[in-house]
Amino acid sequence: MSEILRIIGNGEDLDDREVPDGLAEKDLVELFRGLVLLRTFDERAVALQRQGRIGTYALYWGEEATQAGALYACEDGDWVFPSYRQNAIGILRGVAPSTVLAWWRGYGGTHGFWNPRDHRVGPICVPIATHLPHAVGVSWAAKIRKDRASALTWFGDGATSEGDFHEAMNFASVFKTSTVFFCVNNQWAISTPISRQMASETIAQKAVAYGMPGVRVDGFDPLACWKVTRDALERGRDGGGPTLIEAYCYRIMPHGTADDPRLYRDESETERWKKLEPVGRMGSFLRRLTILDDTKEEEIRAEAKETIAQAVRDMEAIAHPGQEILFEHVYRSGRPWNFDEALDELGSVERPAEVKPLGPPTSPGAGAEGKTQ
Amino acid sequence: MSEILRIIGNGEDLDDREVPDGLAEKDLVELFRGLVLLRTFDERAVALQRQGRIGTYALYWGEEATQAGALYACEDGDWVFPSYRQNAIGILRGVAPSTVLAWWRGYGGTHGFWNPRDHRVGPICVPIATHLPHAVGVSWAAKIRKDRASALTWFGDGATSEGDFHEAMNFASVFKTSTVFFCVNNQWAISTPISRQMASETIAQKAVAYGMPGVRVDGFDPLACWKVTRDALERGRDGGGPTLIEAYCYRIMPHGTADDPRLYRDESETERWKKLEPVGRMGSFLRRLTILDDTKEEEIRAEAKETIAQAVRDMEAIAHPGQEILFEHVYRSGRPWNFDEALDELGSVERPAEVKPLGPPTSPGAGAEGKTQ
Amino acid sequence: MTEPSVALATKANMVEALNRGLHEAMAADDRVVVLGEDVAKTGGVFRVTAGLLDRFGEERVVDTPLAEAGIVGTAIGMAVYGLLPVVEIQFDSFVYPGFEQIAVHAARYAWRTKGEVPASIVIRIPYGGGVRMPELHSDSPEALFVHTPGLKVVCPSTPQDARAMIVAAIQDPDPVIFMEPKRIYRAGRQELPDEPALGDGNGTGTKHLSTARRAREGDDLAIFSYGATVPLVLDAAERLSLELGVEALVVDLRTLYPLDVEAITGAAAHCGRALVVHEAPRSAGIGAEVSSLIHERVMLDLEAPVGRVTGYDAPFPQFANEDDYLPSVDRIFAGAKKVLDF
Amino acid sequence: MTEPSVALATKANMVEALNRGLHEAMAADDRVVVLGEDVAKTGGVFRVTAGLLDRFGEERVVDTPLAEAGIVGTAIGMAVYGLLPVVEIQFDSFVYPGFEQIAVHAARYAWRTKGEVPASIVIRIPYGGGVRMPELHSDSPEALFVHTPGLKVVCPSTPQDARAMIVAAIQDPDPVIFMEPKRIYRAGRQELPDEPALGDGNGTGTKHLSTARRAREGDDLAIFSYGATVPLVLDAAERLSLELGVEALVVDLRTLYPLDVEAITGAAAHCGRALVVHEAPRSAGIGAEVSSLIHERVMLDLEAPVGRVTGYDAPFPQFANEDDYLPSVDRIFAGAKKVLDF
Ligand SMILES: Cc1ncc(C[n+]2csc(CCOP(=O)(O)OP(=O)(O)O)c2C)c(N)n1
Ligand SMILES: Cc1ncc(C[n+]2csc(CCOP(=O)(O)OP(=O)(O)O)c2C)c(N)n1
Ligand SMILES: [Mg+2]
Ligand SMILES: [Mg+2]
Repeated sequence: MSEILRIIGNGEDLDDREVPDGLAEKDLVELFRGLVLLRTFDERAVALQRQGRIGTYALYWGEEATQAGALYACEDGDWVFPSYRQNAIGILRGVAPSTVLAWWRGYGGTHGFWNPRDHRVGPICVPIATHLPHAVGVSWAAKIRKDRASALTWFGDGATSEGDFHEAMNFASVFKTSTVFFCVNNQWAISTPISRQMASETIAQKAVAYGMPGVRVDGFDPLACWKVTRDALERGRDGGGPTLIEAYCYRIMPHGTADDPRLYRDESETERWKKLEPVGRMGSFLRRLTILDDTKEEEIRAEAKETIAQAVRDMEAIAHPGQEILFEHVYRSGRPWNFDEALDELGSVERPAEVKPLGPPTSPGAGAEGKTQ
Repeated sequence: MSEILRIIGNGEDLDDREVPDGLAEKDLVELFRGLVLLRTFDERAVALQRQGRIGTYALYWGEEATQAGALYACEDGDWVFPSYRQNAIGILRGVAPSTVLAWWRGYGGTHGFWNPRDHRVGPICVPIATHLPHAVGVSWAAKIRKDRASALTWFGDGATSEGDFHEAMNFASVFKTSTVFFCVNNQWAISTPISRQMASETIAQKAVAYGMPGVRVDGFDPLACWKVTRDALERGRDGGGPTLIEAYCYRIMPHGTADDPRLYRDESETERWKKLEPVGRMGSFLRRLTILDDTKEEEIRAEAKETIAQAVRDMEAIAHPGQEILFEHVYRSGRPWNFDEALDELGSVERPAEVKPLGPPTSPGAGAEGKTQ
Repeated sequence: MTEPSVALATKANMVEALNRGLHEAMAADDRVVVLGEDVAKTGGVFRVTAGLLDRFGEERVVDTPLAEAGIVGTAIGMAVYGLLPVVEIQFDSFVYPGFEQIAVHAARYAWRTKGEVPASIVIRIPYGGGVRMPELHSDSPEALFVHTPGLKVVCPSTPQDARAMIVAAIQDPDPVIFMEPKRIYRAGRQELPDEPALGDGNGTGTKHLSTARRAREGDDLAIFSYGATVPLVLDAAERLSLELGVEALVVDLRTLYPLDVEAITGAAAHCGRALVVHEAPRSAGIGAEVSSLIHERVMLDLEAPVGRVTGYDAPFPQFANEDDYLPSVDRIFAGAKKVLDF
Repeated sequence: MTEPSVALATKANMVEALNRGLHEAMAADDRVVVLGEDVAKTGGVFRVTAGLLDRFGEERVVDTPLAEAGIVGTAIGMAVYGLLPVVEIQFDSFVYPGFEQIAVHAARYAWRTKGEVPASIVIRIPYGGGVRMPELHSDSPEALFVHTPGLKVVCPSTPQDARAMIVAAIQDPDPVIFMEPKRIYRAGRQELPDEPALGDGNGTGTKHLSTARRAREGDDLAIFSYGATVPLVLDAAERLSLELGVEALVVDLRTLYPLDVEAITGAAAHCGRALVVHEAPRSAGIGAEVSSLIHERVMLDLEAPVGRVTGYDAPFPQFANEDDYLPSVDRIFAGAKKVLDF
């Protein structure tokens, strides 16, 4: 159980393994493209946050393999449920990157949200572990309807401590739903190390409690992430029930843009892990396979850069939402009477000056330094 | 892991094993006395319920070994936290049996509740699994205070599905508290069989998720229950952290006095399990050891009967609590002003006729047939 | 496919009426599924889901593991996929472990998805005291949900309404907290019409979930209530009439969020005196909201402040004293008198 | 044992004041322990618990696993054993998974143990909007706790009160929900007296948790509020004075349960007009309770119905629109005018 699947080496002491069956050259390039796009989004988002153009941001730099690798294993009809850490995963499924940026800019409604059914991508989930039962419910419903769809959900090592993790795992195992529980074990939950989060040696072994397979994989290895996810989805589709995947890696970056990890951990350890980060590693691997060269990589990076640059322009072209947005889409069946009264009240007073995402709040206090999602 | 510890045979195909070290003859008799007292209480409570002298009652007939056996392994300073199913456990620790009966009669305040610190017995816990974190907190606090006390808590197979079970197990394992999680796997949660509750083969294996030992024991065998609990407490006191015990048995009786198991299970299976019930089994065992004979057993039973008979008299001597009880003991620091106003309001209207526990509610509706705790 | 006998009875008590509504909703739309603890094999501890398993099969009528957050959470996921789950919470207090899923997801899924994917679930909660149960089987948590934006909160007080409202709640795209007054589950029987309709024949569809009902006409005092206290209020109204010659207008609120503000202020203004009655604790309860709404809108029409007769701000007592805790006809009568004597 | 620099500053903002109170309470009584997510090593995401780990050690200042029910539940167990745990909930909405433990145990332990073993815990909840955070970091759930019998619910609006109230809450034997208005955590500084005392020097001990504070004197309109909206109300009061010559009496409620009914009705009766302001949703909120209390008790002294300026019955918006959601000085001013013009 504690064997960690790794396919891509590091060009030094870790050997490369065979590319798994089912991945053609085209797929490898496509997967790399996904990694680069996610990376580009993330780096740009951090810059935007620094410039005050979006709010506090939960970066995922280094975790792209757990996201793009796993997603690439999904069929189009499979559903995915991200946490805040996989906030941009939708852009690999057709969600406009500008929508995700707008979400971080504090926009709601049609600007910052999407219709999950359009892309089978759940909304960004902020409260830890609460989206896990949704993934179970979706795959359970698909099973009831005799549809082929599975569901995959990402969450962190910290999330395994929540009751919702346990209840979701248990429901999935009892009803043998085709659900993949993809735990990104980056070994930190804000300032809390995994040793303070749990006493079990691995996260994968938590699957034993549910009579469910639990597998470990190198979370910085996109191909390994692809492989374990593909296997889990196949098993699920064949009626084999859910799987818990532990993607072992490290949170190379701060928890969020307001966090300073030097306060609570040894950053030389971080440097060690950083060498294994997935984008460079996959790039080198593809070079070793001569699937990639400078030109090709440059092209992929430029494309990603332009996509995200356009997304930033799109985001910034969105007018600051009006106050009516407060009352939109709350009820599908129609607006209750008090919403109209509330809008009247709002309309009768001068609107607070339009605020920049990180502009000073108009409140008297200001300056709480929240560090979290 | 799936080996079930059994010490007492059945006088037929199951052999007796050696009495575990640490139990002298006197202890065996004492333990038997506890079993008989619990059994006597339970049978009497069912009769009282039938006569309308107490309300709906959660009987535990057959589960006495899990209660008296485990408790006998505790030191006096150890805390225990029962669920509704172990409602009478306190009577083996000094709680007045009349208090427990009064609880079932619907009395609160000084009549139906006790001070947990007097006997290190938590209150009867009704919401499933919610008392588990309390046991962890108590043993954690003892550890912080460098006290010797451990905590033991009982719960059912159904309780393992709740998030609180998971969170409590995790906290205990992380903080290495001396906590014994005693799961009475009677294979039913009201009408829900264990196969619908979980997909794991055993409950004990759930301990793997927490890097905690998990052991299985015959839940109808008082000596085996004693032994695993004693071992767990010793390990805990030595800094070895918590243990999960799965006491494998069967809910021989209905879930509660309002439940009819024939609606959902095969009662011939029940009959099979009934042969293994602990009180008769322990009695026969002691006879085989020639520690018990008819006279001795008669004496023990008569003593128990008188204790409970006296408890019934005591309970019935309690005057129906006055309406001021509503506002007593809610706040330790004093009564808020609105309590006095509320009492004034109450005092100004005629009091509803004193009601028998199961007398017709004075409400217009009546007759909901709740079956549960 | 056998219809259970309970659904064939023309005259039905509230349990039977709810059961009939569930049968109808499940028969009409195969996206409707029912899940909860002990709802399938035994038909629920109160028998509200009786016969559904036999008729609709175990994929659509599911005994779940014992985990309320898991039940509500997976139901939300099912709704996201396109099903219409109906969840049973076994007893009131046991909804608390599901509170996070309700507040952060059920209530916000439509809002979070541009209105495209509401969490179309119904959460049925048998609630309230009066049936002699042990601790934590008698809470009235409806105000918690009223204070949680994004939910509808409803509560029938008659078999007819119960049947019409459960069908409407299931068909409603929004999440509905469906409070069931367990104390009057078997209080009395009513003829059930062929088509689900509200007691006063008011419209259909979402109307079923937004209008109050006048349960008694009168000009002297408006009394607002819902659920299990409605019959008590009606009794008190009779006594007011007999003993004081006061005719109370009784409004069964039926929908607690959004409140039927016109029915409320209309009745209060008409009578000039008003009283709110519920068994939940007083502070920040529905009574406070109704009282505030009335004062804010029609204070000048009032001859006295709006009164409140409610449960107390103390834990629901052990059951030997529950009749002390619950608003009784006497307390309602006294509360009415206080408003009248002002 | 080193005192952190933050606690040495004489003038303190609310974060520093709370920090100082925690230091004092922990130093005074070794039964006090602090637990929560990221409270130890980093001193909490808002730094309220800074320096406690270094000074009191990791047995008493504990970074816990990420599980709010587990945190509250184990804290209750610790209290049963005799400790005085102070729990930090990282952000408002994350208290919901702990709701069951709070409602069924924290609130009922004293009652369930003949008053002998109250769940002596303090649950600190940084709450409310205005700091530009993502979804579910801006809720104001205080009314849920006010409606849950057996709890005390308090909320300071100044550094002095924050420091006095946290010490009093820890010393209070009953469970206290301690709402911290994160928006004004760093709003301004106040001198902290040597001994913790409330801003108006009101008594000690439980008094600290049951009295409101007059934050401004006036005769024309009583405005009630708490937490982050108090400074806004004071601003609006200045504007009322300047622009309309109206002098508002501002009452900082401070304790939300039990409410200081005399301070409330006294101020309302004195002015004849009243307004309640909070940022939590309106329906069944604290505003409804305050409004009802006033009307019930002193309606005849009123010249207008009590007004409410509150957050809306909609999910707290994404932060670009939070200033639309939050009561602003303009909205409070307009709400006051409406009451004055009635
Ligand atoms: C229910 C809940 N509690 C607390 C938080 C605050 N919080 C946000 S992220 C985080 C740590 C999560 O750690 P982990 O699950 O390991 O995921 P990671 O951030 O490492 O991806 C915490 C405590 C939250 N969002 N939800
Ligand atoms: C949180 C909660 N949900 C539901 C219930 C209703 N209920 C009471 S007992 C029970 C079954 C418990 O089964 P198990 O844990 O196996 O214990 P047993 O009754 O067999 O001792 C249920 C669902 C409850 N008491 N608390
Ligand atoms: Mg992590
Ligand atoms: Mg059981």
